[in-house]
Amino acid sequence: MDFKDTPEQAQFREQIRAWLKENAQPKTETETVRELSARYQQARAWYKKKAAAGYACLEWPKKYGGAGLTPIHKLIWSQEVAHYDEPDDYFVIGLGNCGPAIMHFTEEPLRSKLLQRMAANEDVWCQLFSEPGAGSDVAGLKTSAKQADNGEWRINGQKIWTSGAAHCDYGVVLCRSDTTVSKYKGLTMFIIDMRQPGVEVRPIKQMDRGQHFNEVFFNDAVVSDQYRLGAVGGGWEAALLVLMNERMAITAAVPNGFAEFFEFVRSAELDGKPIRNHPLVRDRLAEWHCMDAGVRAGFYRMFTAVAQGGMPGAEGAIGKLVAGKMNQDIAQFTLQLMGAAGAIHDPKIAHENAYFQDAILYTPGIRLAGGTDEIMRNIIAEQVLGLPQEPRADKGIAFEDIPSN
Amino acid sequence: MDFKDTPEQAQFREQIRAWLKENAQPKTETETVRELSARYQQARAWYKKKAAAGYACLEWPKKYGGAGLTPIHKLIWSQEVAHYDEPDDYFVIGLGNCGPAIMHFTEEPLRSKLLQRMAANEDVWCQLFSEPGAGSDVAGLKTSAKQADNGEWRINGQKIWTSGAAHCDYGVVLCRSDTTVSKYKGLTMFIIDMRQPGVEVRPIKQMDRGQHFNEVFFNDAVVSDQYRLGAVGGGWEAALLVLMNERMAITAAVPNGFAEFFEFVRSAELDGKPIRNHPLVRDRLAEWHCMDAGVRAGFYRMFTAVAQGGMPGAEGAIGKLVAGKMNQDIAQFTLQLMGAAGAIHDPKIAHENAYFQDAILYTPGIRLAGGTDEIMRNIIAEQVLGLPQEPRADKGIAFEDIPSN
Amino acid sequence: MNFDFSEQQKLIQSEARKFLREQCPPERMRQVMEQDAAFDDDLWSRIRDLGWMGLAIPEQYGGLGLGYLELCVIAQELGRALAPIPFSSNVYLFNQALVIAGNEAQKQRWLPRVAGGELVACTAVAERVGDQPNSLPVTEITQDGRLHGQKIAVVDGMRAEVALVSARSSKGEVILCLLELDQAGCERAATESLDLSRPLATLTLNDVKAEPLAHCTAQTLTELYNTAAVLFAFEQVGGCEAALKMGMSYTKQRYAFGRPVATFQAIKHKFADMYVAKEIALSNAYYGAWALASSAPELSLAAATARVSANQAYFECSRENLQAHGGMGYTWEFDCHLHYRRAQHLSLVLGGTPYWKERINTELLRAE
Amino acid sequence: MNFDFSEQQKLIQSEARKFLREQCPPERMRQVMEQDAAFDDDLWSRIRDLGWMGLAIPEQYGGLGLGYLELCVIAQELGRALAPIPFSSNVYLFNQALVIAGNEAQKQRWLPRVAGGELVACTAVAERVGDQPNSLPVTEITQDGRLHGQKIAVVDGMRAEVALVSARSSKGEVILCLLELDQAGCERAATESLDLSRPLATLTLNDVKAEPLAHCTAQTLTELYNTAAVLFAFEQVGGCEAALKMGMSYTKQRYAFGRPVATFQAIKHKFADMYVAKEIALSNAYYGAWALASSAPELSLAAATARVSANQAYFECSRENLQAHGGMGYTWEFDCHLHYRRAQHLSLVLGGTPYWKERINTELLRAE
Repeated sequence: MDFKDTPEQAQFREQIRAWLKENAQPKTETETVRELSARYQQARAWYKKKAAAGYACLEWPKKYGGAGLTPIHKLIWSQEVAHYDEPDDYFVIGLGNCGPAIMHFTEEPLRSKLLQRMAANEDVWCQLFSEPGAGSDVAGLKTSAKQADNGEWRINGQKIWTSGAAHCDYGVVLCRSDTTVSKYKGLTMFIIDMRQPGVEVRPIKQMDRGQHFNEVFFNDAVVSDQYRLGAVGGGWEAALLVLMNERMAITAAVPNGFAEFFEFVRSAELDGKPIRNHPLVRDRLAEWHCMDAGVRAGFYRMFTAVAQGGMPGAEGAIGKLVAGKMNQDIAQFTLQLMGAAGAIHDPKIAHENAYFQDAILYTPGIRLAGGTDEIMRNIIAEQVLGLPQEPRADKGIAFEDIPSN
Repeated sequence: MDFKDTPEQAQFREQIRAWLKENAQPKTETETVRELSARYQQARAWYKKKAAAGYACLEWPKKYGGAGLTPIHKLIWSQEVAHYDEPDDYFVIGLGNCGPAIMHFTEEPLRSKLLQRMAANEDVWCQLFSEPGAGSDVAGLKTSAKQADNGEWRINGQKIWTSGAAHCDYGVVLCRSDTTVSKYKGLTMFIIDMRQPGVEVRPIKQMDRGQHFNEVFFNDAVVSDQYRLGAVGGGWEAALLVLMNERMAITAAVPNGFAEFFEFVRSAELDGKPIRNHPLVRDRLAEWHCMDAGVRAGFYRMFTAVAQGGMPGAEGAIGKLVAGKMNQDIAQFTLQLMGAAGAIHDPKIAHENAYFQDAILYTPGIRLAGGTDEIMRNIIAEQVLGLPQEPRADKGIAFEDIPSN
Repeated sequence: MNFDFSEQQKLIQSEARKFLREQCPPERMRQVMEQDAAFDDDLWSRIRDLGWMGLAIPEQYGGLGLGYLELCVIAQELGRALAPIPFSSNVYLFNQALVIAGNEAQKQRWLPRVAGGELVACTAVAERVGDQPNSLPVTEITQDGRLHGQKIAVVDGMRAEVALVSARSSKGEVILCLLELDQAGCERAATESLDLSRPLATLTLNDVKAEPLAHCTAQTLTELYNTAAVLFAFEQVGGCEAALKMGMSYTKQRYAFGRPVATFQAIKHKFADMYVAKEIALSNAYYGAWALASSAPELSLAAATARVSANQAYFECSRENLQAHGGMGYTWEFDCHLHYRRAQHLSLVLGGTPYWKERINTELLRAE
Repeated sequence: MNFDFSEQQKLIQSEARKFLREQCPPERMRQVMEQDAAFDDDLWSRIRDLGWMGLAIPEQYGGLGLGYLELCVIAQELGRALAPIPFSSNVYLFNQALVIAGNEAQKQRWLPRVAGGELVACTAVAERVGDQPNSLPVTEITQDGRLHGQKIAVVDGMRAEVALVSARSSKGEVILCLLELDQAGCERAATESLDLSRPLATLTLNDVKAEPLAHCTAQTLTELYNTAAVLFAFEQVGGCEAALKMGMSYTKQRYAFGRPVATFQAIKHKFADMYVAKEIALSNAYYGAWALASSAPELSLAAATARVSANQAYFECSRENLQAHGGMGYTWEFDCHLHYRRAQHLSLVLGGTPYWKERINTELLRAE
C-alpha cells in the first residue's frame, strides 16, 4: 500500500508538471467562482493549447485525435491540472459521454471525421436526455422521432438541462420512436446538428441567476438515418453506454465546500474573536473533515482499482451524495455564525468573497443535477447493494398507457 | 389564549390535588426506571386505591363503573398524577383500548359485567394484534379462527408483543377467519379468556434484558360466538376502533430523555470541569430543549382541542417519532462525553443512575414499539397530510395469494 | 386551559389569508426582486388601508388597540404570502421599541405615523460580520446626541425615513436612538441581500443628530428582540406551511416511473419530517405568543425557543420543498427559491441560530 | 499509486474470514455474554494456534514478523465476527506499547508471551467518568516504582495477568508502567459493560510495584492510541459490514404489505446511507493503515479521522440494522443488539468521539 507512481507514471507526471508550469494559469487568492458560461472563451483557448501540446483526449486512440494513453494518464493529468486555474473539464460532456458513443455506434468514415473534429475542439458536443417531464425518470421521455418513407427522421419535443447548448455544434439526443411498446424499448438515439433548422436553444435562468443550462426545442428537426446511434428501439442500451461513460469520466469531485470552510475557520474572526477557538466550529470542522477525507481516500481506492484494470465503483455516487448536502450545510452553518450580516450577499463584505452566500444559492443545484439525492440513494441501493426494485407501475405496459403528467 | 382552568376544572384539579397529596407516593431523587413488569403489584394497589376514591375510569359512564366525567377530567388527572411516583397508566391497554371496544360491540348483560370488572381491576385485559410475521403490517396477520358447526370458534396461531400478558385475564384478539377474501375483509375480532386451555403465554427477553412483552400461543383455543366483537369479517373495522382509542388514550408523552439530559448538564462535571460551560453541550441542550418544548406545547394545543370537543390530531405520532430518536441521540451524545467510562453500565459509577447506559439499550425499543419510525412517517404522510398511498402489492387479491414469508 | 387563538383572532387570520391570497401572489415578491425595488408600494398602501400597521398600537396613538395575538396571526399570513413589505421593520421593531422605551412625546410623535403607514422605519444594529445582537456597538453617541459609526445589513435602510440605531453610550452601555436619516452626514449604500425582495443597506453616520429612546436600558434591545422573535417565528411558520403545501401539490401532480412522485416513500417521509419540524415550530410559536400576550416571565425563553425552532423549520421546509421539485425547483421561474431566500433572510436578520441557542441556555441555566 | 492491500494480505483476510465464519458465529459472543465469562477461551486458543497474536511481532520475539497491514485485515475480520476475545487488549495496546517504548529487556520478557498467546494483558487509563486519554492521571507512581490509585473501565481487567497503567510521574507527567496484577495491594472488581462480551474491571492499586516503560515519553500514550485507533477502526468497519449484510438479508426475506421489506424505499435509502457511512469509514481506515504502515507524519490526523468516522459509522449501521429488523430486532434472541453493544464498546474504550474530534482539530490547525 503506497502512493507512489510507477517509473513510467512518474515520468509522465514530471513531463506534464513542467508543461503546466509553463502554460497554465496559476490560482490566485482573489479568485471567485465564475459562472461556467462566462468561462467558455477561456476554456476553448486552454483546450487548443493543451491539444497542440498533445494532452487532449489522453486515453483516446491516436487515429481519432487522442494521445493513445490510458485512464491512469488521464487521472494523473487531472491531479496535476487541478493545481491551476484552468477550466480543464469544460468539454467533458462531449468528450467523456458523447465521444465513446460515437466510437461505438458509428461507421467510418463518419466516425473518424466526427471524433477528430471533437478532439480538436472544432466541434463542441452536448447530451440531450432530460426533459421537463422526465428528469429522475429519464426513460419516461417523450420527444418523438418519426421516420419518413425516405428514411429520414423528424424530431419534435423539448429537452432541458442541456449544459452549454448555446455553444454546441452537435448533440446526442434520445427520442421516443415507438409509444406502443414498453417504456425502455421504444427509444432511439441520434446525432443532431445543433445549428440546423428546427432546433432552438433557450437559456434557463437558475435560481442563483446563473445561466449555464438550456432548454432545447425541436420543431420538425430532420435527421438522416446515418446519424442514428444504435438500433431503432435500442436507444436505452445506447444511453446506458453514454451514462456509464459519464461514470467513467473521472473528473474532479463535486465541490463539497470543505476547503472554503477550512480557510474560513483558519482565518476568520467573528465578534472580534478567532472562530477557530470555538468548540462548536471545531466540532463541525472535524465532522466535515472526516467526510471530505473519506471521499478523497475513496477516490484513491478507485484510482488504484482503475490502475489495476478494474472499473470505478460507487465512489462518484457517494462523493456527489455527500458533497451536495454537506456543502449546503456548511453554507448554512457559516451564514448563521455571521449573524445579521450573513444576509448580505456582497463579496466586498462577506467572508471568502461571499463563497457561503453563493453556496447557499447554488448547492440546491448540486443536490439535483445529475440525479437527485433520492435517485443517488436508489442507485446505491439497487446497483451497488443489489437490493430489489420497488414494484413498478410502468412495467410491462405500452409507453402510451403509462400514467404520466 | 391562556393556561387557566374553567372554574369547574379548577375545582376538580384542587380536589384531586388534595387527594393525591394524601394518597400518592412522592417522587424521590434516587428513583430509577423500574421494569414495567416489576411494578405490577404496585400498579394494582394504586389502581384499587384510586378506584375506591372514584377516580378510576373518569370518562366512562357510571353504569360501567366509571365516574361519568369527560376527557378533560382525565387530562387534568394525568397532569396531576404525573407529579407522583405511581404507575397510573399501567392498565391503559385494557381500559383505553379494549374497554371502548367492549362498550361498542357487546350486548347486555355481558357488557356491564365485563366493563364493571375491568373498571374495578378485577379483570386485567390485553390486546392481541401483532404477530411475528405481521408487525408493521398488522392486517397481514395469520392467526386463524374457524367456526365449528356448533357456532364455536377455534383459534390457532401466535401473537407477539403482548404487554403484560402474564397478568391478564382477558384479551381482545384479532384473527383471520377467511383467507379467500382480500386482506382487510377476512378478519374477525374476539374476546378471549387468557386462562383457558389452548392459550399459552411466554415472556420475550428484550435486548435490554427486560421482560415486559410476551408471545401468546393459541392451540385450538375455543371461543364462544357470544365473545365475537363485531361482524364476522368485520375485524379490521373493529380493530381501527380499538386503535383510534389508543390514539385517544391521552397518556403521558413517550420519554424523550430531555429531563435527564438537562439534569446531567446542570450537575455533571467531566474531566474536572462543569459540562454546562461546554459550548457543544450547550448547543445540544438548546436543540433538544426546542424539540421537547415543542412537543409539550403541542400537547397543550391538543388538550385545548379536546376541551373544545375536538379530536386529538397527530400530536401523539409526532411526540413518539421525535422522542425515540432524540432519546437515543441524547444517550449516545452523553456516553461519548463520558469517554472510556461511558462503557460502564453501573448506576454506582455512571451519571444519573446510569440513565444514559439504560437508555442506549432501551431507546431502540421506543423507535419500534407501537409503530416503527417508518410507520409513523407513513401515518403522518397519509393520514395527516393526505398524501397518496404507494401502489399496493396486496390489494384486490385473496389473502392466501398475497406474497408473504 | 385555552391554548389557542380566539374565534375573533381566527377570523382576522382567515380574512388576512384571503386578502393576501388575492393581493399578494408570489409574483409580488418576484416583481420587487426583479425590479430592484425597495418593496411593494401598492401592497403596502392596501395593507395600510386595512389598518394592520396599527393593529396593536393603542387607539390614543391612532391604532386599533388590539393585542399581540392579532399581530401573530397577521404575521403568519404575511409569511405565508411572502409579502415584500417593510411590515416587520415598522411594526415588530420600530413601533415596539417606542412602546417599550419611548416617552410620551416620542410615542406621540412617531406612533401615529407608524399606525397610519405614513413612514418607513428601519433598525440598525450590526456593524461587522459576526456581530450578535448583544455585541457592544462601535458606533458611539456623544453626550450631546451626535452619532458616529457604520451599520450594515440594515433591512429597509434604503427607503427608511427614520432609523432605530444601537450605539455605545458615554457610559459604555448599549443605547437605542432615533435617527432621522434625511440629514447631512448620513450616507446610505445598497448591498445585495440573499432575499432580493428585502433589500439591505449600509449606513455611514458621521456626526449626525440622534435622540435616545427616553426609557432605554441595557435590557431594552433584548426585550425588543424577544417580541420580534415571536412575530418573526409566526412569519416563518407561515412560510413553512406554504412551502410544504407547494411541495405536496407539485408532487401529487407530477409523475415519474408511472406514478405520482408523491407516492414515493422517500418523498412522503420528507414531507412528514417537514411537517414535524413545522408543527414543533408552530407549537413553540404559540407558546411565545402566550408569553408575549400575557407578559409572562417565560417570554425570554419562549421567544428564543420559538426563534430557533422557526429558523430550523423554515430552512428545512424551504430547502426540501425545492428538493422535492427536482430540477425545476432550481429554476428562477419556479417559486421554490422565494421561500428558500426568505428563510435565509428571516433566520439571519435578528441574529442567527447560535445566538438564540445561547439565549436558551442563559434562560435554562439561569439561577444556578 | 497503489492504495490497496496486496494479494498476500487479501489472502490472509479471506482465510481469516473463512476461519471465523466457521469458528466464531455470533453464538460465541452470546455464550460469553450469558455465562458472564471473561472471553472465549476456546476461540482464543485456536487463534493462538494460527499465530495471529504474533503476526506483527518481530521473529526474534517469537512473532511472524509481518506488518501492520496484515493486522488491519485481521482486525476487520475479528470485528465482522464479533470475536469475544482480548485480542485488542493484547495486540493493539499492550504489545504496541512495548514496541513503541519498551527496552530490550522488557520486550524480551513480554513479547514472546504475547506472541504465543500465553498471557492476557489489559490497559488501564481512565479514572473518572469523563476522563479523556490525555487527562492527567491522579494515580501516582513514586520514585521507587510504587503505584497508588484507581482505574476504571479496564477492558479484560478481571482476567489479565499484567496491566499497562498510566500514572502521574514525580515530574507531573504521564508515564506508562507495567504492572503485574497478581500481587498484594492490587484489587479488582467487575463492573457491568454495555458490551457484555467484553467485561470491564475497576482496579484499585494500593502501594503496588510497577515498572515504567523504559523509553516512555509524554507522547507515548498518544502514539499508542493512534495505532490502536486505526486497528479499532478496521474492527468497526468489519462490524458495519456485518450489520449491513444482516439487515439486507433479513429484509429481503421478510414480507410486509405483500412485498419484501427490502423493496420499500425508506428501507433501501436507510441501507444506502449506512453503506455511504461505512465506505467513508473504510476509506479513512485505509488511509490510516497506509500512515501506520509507512510511519507517515500524517498518522496522527489519519488515525483520528479513521476513528471518528468508524465510531459514527458503526453506531449508525448497528442502530439502523436493528431498526430495519422491526420489533424482532429488539429481542435478546436476535443478533442485532450484539453489534449495537459492540459498537458502543469500541467507540468508547479508546476515548469517545469528542476527544478524537479535538485531536483532528489539533492536527488540522497545527502550525498556525
